[in-house]
Amino acid sequence: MANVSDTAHAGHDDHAHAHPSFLQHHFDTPTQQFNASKLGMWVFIATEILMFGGLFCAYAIWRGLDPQVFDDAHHFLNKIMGATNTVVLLFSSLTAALAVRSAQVGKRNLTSFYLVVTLLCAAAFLVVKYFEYSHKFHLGLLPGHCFGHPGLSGAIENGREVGTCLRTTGTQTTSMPEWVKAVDEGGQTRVLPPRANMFFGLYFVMTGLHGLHVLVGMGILTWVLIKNVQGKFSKEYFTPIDIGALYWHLVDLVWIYLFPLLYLVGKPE
Amino acid sequence: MNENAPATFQLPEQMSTLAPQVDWIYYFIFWLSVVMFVGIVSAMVFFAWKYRERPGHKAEPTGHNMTLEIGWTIAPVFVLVFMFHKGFEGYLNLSVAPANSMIVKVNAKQWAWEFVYPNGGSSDELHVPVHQPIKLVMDSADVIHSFYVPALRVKRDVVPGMFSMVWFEATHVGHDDIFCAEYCGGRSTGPGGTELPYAPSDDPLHPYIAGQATGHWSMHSMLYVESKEDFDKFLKSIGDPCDAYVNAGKDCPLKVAADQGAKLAQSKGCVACHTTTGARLVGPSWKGIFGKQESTDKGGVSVDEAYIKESILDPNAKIVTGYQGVMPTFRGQISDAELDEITAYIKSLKD
Amino acid sequence: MAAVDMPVAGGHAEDSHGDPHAPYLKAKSGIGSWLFTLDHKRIGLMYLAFVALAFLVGGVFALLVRLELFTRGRTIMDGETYNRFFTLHGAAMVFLFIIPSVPASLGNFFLPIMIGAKDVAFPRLNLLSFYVYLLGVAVLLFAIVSGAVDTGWTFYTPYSMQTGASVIAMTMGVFILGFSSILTGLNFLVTVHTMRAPGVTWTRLPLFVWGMYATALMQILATPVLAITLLLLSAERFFGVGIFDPKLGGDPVLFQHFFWFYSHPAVYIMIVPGMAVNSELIATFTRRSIFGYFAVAMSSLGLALLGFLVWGHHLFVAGMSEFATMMFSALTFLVAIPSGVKIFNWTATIYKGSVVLASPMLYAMAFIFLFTIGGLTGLFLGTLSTDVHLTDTYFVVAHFHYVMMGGTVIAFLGGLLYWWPKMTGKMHDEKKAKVGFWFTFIGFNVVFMPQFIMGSRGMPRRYYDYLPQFEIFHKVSTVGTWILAIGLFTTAYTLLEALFRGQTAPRNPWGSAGFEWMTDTPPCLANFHETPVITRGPYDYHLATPEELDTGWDKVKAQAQAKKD
Amino acid sequence: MVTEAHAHAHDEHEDDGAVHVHIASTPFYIGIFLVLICLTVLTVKVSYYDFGAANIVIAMVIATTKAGLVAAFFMHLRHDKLFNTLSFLGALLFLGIFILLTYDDLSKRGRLDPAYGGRVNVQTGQAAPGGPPATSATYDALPEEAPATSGAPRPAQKRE
Repeated sequence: MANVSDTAHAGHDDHAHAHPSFLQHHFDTPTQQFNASKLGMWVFIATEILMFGGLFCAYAIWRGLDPQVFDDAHHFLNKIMGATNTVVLLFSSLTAALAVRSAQVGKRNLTSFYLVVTLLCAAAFLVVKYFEYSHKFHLGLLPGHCFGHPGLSGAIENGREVGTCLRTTGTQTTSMPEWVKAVDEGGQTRVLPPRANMFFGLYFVMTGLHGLHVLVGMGILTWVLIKNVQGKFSKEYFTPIDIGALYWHLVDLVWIYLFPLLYLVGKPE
Repeated sequence: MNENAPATFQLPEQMSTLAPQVDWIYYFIFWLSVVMFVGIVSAMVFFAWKYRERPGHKAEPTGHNMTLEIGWTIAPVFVLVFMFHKGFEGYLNLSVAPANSMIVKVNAKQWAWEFVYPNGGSSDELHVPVHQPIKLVMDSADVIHSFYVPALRVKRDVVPGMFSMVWFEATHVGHDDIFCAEYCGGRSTGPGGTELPYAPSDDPLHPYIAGQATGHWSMHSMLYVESKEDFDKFLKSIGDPCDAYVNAGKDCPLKVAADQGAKLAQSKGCVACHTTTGARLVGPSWKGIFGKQESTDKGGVSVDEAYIKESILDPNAKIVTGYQGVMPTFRGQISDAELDEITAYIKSLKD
Repeated sequence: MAAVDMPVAGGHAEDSHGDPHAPYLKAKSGIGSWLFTLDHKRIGLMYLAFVALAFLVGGVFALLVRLELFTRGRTIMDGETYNRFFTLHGAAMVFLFIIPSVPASLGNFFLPIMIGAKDVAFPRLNLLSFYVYLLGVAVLLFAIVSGAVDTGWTFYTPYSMQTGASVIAMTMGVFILGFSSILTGLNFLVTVHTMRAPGVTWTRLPLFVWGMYATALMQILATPVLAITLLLLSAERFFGVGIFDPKLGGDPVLFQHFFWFYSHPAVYIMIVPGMAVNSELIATFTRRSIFGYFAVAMSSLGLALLGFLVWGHHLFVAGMSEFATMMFSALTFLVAIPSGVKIFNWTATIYKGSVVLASPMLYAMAFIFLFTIGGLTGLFLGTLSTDVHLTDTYFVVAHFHYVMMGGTVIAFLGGLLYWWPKMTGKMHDEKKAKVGFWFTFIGFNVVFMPQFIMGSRGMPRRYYDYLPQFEIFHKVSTVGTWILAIGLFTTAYTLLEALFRGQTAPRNPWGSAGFEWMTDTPPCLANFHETPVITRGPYDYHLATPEELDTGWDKVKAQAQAKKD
Repeated sequence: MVTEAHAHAHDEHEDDGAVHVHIASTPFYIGIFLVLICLTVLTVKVSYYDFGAANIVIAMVIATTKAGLVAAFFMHLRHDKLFNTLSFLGALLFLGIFILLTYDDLSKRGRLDPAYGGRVNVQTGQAAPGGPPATSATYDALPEEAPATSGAPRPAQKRE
């Protein structure tokens, strides 16, 4: 941020080339700054991979130990909705990449356009996700000991409380998950054993954390969009757009794996 | 060969067949460490003194010595492989219980141990006969505990939701402490939030007093290794609930007998081949079998008390069609009372 | 994430920054110049202050815990309080003190200087990391105030799902601290890759930088798994997801896998920086290059890599399958090799050196002494059949304190004394420093040596009370903590006295050839007045010019003499 | 050593200091996108056929191809610094270690002795205490109640 070269420290820092305004004080050249930012982002992506990795590990273990339950439970996820969301995210990834390209060639308005499209796709993704979630809630296909409950509202059925499965203190007893009978996405009535709570636990945690990343990604892209509209970026300096897009592609990458693992893999009818 | 040593400065007394093996590798590593440590530290101190800074003395620029460097990288590998090998050998011995082990069921909960013996009796202290492999099948009802007896050199976590196993063979009569080695919480307040009193006792066998604050540290019990006779006496004392009725000249109620029979079916290993769920294993399931008509290789038979007892004592007399005669005889390994109890158990599975 | 390199375009932050050629402590003044500073040196100092505070807090808990164990039965607190106190001792020491200690304070201060950079690659992330750390501290304090946690610092399920609700606050605090650690690691990794001054090749990197680099790799790769583990634990408490809850079909041992996949590398995140400091100390005070520079550098990376392959050795008796147990034991032994290489190389460096027994060198030799014990006792724990007997006893407690405290803390103290003049411009009193050292060294051994013995005799750890046969060992150990405390307070006093009343330090008081000593004392805001061009290695005493190695003490003495006259 | 002219500093940087990156054409990006869509359609289509154990392998191969395309072109790894690719692949390597070694434990418990590590007593079908009840551990023991009921699904059938 401190721009040493265009201040009057005679004898120092009067570099052979101009010190552009976007160059931070501690970097020597824009290349160095660009490389540092890119590397930083990639290292950050590595941390994200390992963070999601914990969930993939849990998935691998419970699926490996209990494939039958996963086979049965995955019929309750809508392949069409999942595929739609995949296409939406892929398309947003394309527009994000094109936004970077437009910035690289210095077309500011085009960059803004692509960023807006990316954000719209992200919103569409979340809307689809909302419908999927609410359907699961309705069927009682919830994680852990909430599995089999009609929701989180504290509903009374046959004089017995069946909702409010949330707990905030350890001393509250957990009710055991129960068998769930519901119509799956293929229109077939299925009975799921209490063990299927693991599948839905993983489903909600994995897609939930991914959804959180979508939200964060939207925030970052919005910020980048605002800066772009303000004209902070140029052909020479487009690092934030590049970094923002990288983050967005990461969100896409995770979904590329979540989609088949949760929606597709299993015995078809 | 198992010359078991008394306690040394570093290690407690050896009470199991595994202990000498563990201690051998312990002392191997110990003396190796002493040699390494003394070597490194004395070299360091000697060099620091010999090459201390003084007028006229100058540091020599560091050279290279590839042989030395590769040497001290490779040489430890051989020692490490040896250590790993010995350690793994001991661990495998600990992991595979001999086939003739006596099974004792261990139930851990906050903050007490329960030991259930083959005769169905249970106690809060572990009594075992000497020179007899004991296999502990352990589970926990709440949090993770860990079964630890220093003199046996065994320790194994007891995890809720799964079984864990440890076995040992005690080499001589004696006793030692059973500790919980995995942190499992504690409670210092009683009802109403009042602080519970706390003071340990001086009785080495019962160092913690009931009714006081309790927790991980007080999840203490004792292991008593006894002669075969003493152990049998102990077993009898905690044994069969039917005995009380029989001794009083009364019939054992079916419920009590059946419960005892269920324990016996477990401890005698019947359940390895016969399920009580209706599923088919090596032998027919006991569920609903009582009173049924079965066809056997000797013709039709009604499953009644006589047939059950016959099948236990002489399994190949009449084999139910579709099964093979692979069951060993239990003649001599089962008392009449136990026969009655198992029969009562099978009877109780009718519905 | 958005903060990764987001310069305020066109911003002329010259005035908010100060004169790059003024000493960094004087370049700008006022409270704002600290709170909003982007200078890695000031951030390092602020980290140092809080890390030292955390050490004090963790140390007080340790003293109380040991005091409780002085007698059988109740000494000063009840069992529940004891459980909370040892948890807080562990959590404060591990998450608040050791993990950030060397990297965030000394690393922050010296890593950029040692590679000739003006700052770390992302100064704002660096400041963010500090504030995230403070936020984590605040959340942890909230957890303590709202009822404290009695799970042990390991948060094992299912106990952590049943005990008091402040577990959630505690895990959130640790989760936040993890982010701080990740940001520091990310910053260092990128800095080492992209910010090296001309001539600072990979083979000329100071070993301290190599150590920080290896640490950064581990922070980046391991900490995210802790984050997801703690998130899952919180989700477990709110929604009962069931992955770790046996009641819902989950597996408590799986939690241990998750936890130790982070926490084992975390142990190396703690010790590798200690080794990194030690290499610097040994080189400076023997006046020669580290024997086998390449091997020492690679052994740091080797430890970083192996650290990810051995986490299962915490689970040998936890109910893990025999196959996994065998594999983890075999992999664990591999760790002995890079650790041994370091010890051998340091010892070989002293051979034919010119050994100056200044206080930092005493710490360096104590490090070798104590870490060798810590490392060798690790062999007992890596060997399966002895581990079964020794794990979860005081033997383990002693082992990891010999590594963590005898290793990292001793190196940290040595490093502080060594670099104090460079950081503050003030020289400490060597005599007091040495007194502090001997109390620390002796006290430490008195505390932990008896713990080895009572551990191998079967005293389980985390016990509020114990059987009579262990009483003598506990008594000695507790007395040791008092000696240790005297040593640590003396050292702290020495440093603070230097800060406020110390003699002005010359540029290179120890006569080191290290790059960080080539600039001003204390360094100017931009670290160097001109971008340095490095033409030799950091330990090439035979290539360094007499001016570079000149301690400057003659001049200081002459001035003092002149003043007197 | 530190006093040499700083002009040398910039000799280390090979360029004029400006950022030069590889810029792919818009049609190229669209082409990659179309390939990704084709692969998505493919993975959905094959999910309707049962290949047994190969199901997951096929799905993962397709997913990895997609991820590879996104990383290489959308994320510019193809033309980026090698170390960025390494950090990406390195993360995957360590994730692989994590999953593999953990899975190795959980899948092999009780192989030496069924009494060690099992959740359910192999002999009795009794579930280990502290865990879920045995009924949920044995999948075949479906509730007696006939599952096929028509009409709208009642959320969460309660069983007494």
